[in-house]
Amino acid sequence: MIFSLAIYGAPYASQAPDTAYQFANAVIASGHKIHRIFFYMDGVQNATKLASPPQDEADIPARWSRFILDHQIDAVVCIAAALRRGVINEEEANRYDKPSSNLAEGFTLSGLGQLVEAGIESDRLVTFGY
Amino acid sequence: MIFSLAIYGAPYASQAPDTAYQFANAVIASGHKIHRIFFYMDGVQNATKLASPPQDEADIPARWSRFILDHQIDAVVCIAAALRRGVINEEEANRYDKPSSNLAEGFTLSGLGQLVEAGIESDRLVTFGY
Amino acid sequence: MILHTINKSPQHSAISACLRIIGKGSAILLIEDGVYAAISPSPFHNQLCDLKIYALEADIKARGLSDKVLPGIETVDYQGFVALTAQYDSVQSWF
Amino acid sequence: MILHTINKSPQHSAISACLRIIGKGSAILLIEDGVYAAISPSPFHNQLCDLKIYALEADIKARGLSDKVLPGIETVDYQGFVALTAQYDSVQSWF
Amino acid sequence: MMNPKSFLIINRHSPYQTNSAKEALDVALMTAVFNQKTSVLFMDDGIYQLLKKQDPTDITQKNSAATFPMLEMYDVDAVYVEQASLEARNLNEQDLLMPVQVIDSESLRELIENQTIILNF
Amino acid sequence: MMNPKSFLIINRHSPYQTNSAKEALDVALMTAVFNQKTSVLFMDDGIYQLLKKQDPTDITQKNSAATFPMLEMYDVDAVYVEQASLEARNLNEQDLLMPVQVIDSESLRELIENQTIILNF
Repeated sequence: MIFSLAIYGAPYASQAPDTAYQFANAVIASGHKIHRIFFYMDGVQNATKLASPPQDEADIPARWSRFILDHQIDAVVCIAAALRRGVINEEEANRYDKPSSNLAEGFTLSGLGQLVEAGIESDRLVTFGY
Repeated sequence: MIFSLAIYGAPYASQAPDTAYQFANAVIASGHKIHRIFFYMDGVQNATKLASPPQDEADIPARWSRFILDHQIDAVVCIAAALRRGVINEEEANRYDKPSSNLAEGFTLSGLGQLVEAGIESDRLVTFGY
Repeated sequence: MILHTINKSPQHSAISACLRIIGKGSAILLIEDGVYAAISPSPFHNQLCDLKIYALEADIKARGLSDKVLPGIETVDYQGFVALTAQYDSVQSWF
Repeated sequence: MILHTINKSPQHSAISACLRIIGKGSAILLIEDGVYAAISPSPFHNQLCDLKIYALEADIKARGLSDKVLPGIETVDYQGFVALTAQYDSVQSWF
Repeated sequence: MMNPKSFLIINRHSPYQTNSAKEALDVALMTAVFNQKTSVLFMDDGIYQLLKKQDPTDITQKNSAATFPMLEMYDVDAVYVEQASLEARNLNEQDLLMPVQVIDSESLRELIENQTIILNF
Repeated sequence: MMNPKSFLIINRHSPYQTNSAKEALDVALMTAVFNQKTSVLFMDDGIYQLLKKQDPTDITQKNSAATFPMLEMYDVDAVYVEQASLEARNLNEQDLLMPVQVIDSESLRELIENQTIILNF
């Protein structure tokens, strides 16, 4: 089966990033495919490369980056939600005249249409709410 | 009277950043002093300089920066909460080997002791919860 | 005597928690989504007569509640909010 | 037939909202703080017999509830979660 | 593209406290842009999004009701309001800023079972 | 420094779903480090922080109970649990992982009026 995931919660504000990560791994382990993981609302904070949690806590953004690269997942961060909340790549940093960027490796900024398309093209769209 | 403010909510996830900002202005307008504004928990997201909200929405972090500089406010972002959530200055970027930083002008990263000290030294500590 | 702020709608546990422990002579200021309690007779039903209840005007107006605020609830602006925090001995926030 | 996930404790409105609209033959999977409903007799009181209710094992164990889960609630691991989402026609998340 | 799916966007949260109301509506409009069959349901505190006379200028936010006319423009199929949520808040249809279909729990149960994709906010 | 103030840290939220439990406890310990008179109260879903046998390894989090022994080490004055919250959750003192003072609403009202600073989490 083809799955897509939507994640609305930020690390530390919500358990959604933990649960979705375990679920995504279980999807792969069960032999299904992941069409897309879509990060929306405060979920865009999963995609920062500037987090440095204590060594005895999970590094949630880094863990996503590895998962996305290892399994070649299409990981889309809603660009409108991300711009509002300060998660940007170099291109947007240039466009908005910002001195730096913070989008972690593996994530792509794109439009909300990618969430709807994921709903249309997947057998299951599973939401992990804040 | 001497006031301190504690802010726990992130822009868009909570109205705390709006209410606290209006309250801080009213404190000044009422002739009181602000000893410190302390950003804790998800409230650390108020201090990013990378947010680019749409033109018809308030730019909450930029608005704080101006307020802090205009009124010479001690604006402290809890360093432990901020490191976890990816809000860092250049010094921490170097220490943790991160490629960039995102702390906006006017904000200082410091320890949780600054919240307790604010409670001890101020006549009123007002919390704006998430 | 304490000023208690509440920023969540009556659907959440913040209001009932505050009402369980609030002492005589203390007051409540409804802010943000807390102002929805200002149009709903239930949460303060038994306590309205004993308690002083305020609501933040900007939040009342934002949410379209100006015509619906229950009698006995006084609205204040942000400077009124500051004055209340100064008037009471301390402020406790329920969220 | 829908699999409904609930991630909030019974103190929140998510569970009662879900119970108001859930149809026969659909099921509930308690995840995250939703698992606190698995030890509390009240929320499912009238519906336990009609509804299939699952709870996520990792969240039950994390919260110290392993010995307290009510009879009739089946625990599943993350792969069981995936299997349930495949088994039902769609998944709806309450939060 | 395949046959259109039916999307139901459920709004259970109040406006202004969080950005949920605005970001939910953006999803509803986007499903309509993709020519899907879209409907929107308000329940619990989501009802508050529909109240008349909202004016959030003093809290420096945009009116959450400002994009509602877009729902019609984009041919959104139906706007529902759960009757139980309305009653629990001491409100009625006259308090709402646009015409909606007030729906009881029984009909709601049927409506929900017939959607391909339900997105909660 | 002035005379010590009395701090009451109130925990109303569950562990794990958010970081509130950990960050509240950090504040409690910090007030103790500053030699203030500190007490901690658990009410509503905050009660769940005190349940025995928590093991969050499978959700890759730290045990929220791990720092509780620090409360004693730092001379935190008292740990209270609201009776009404305990009862509402069908729990009793035997379910909790450390000795606490179960307190009724009447005594709680008195306790709260006598604090200089109350911090809710």
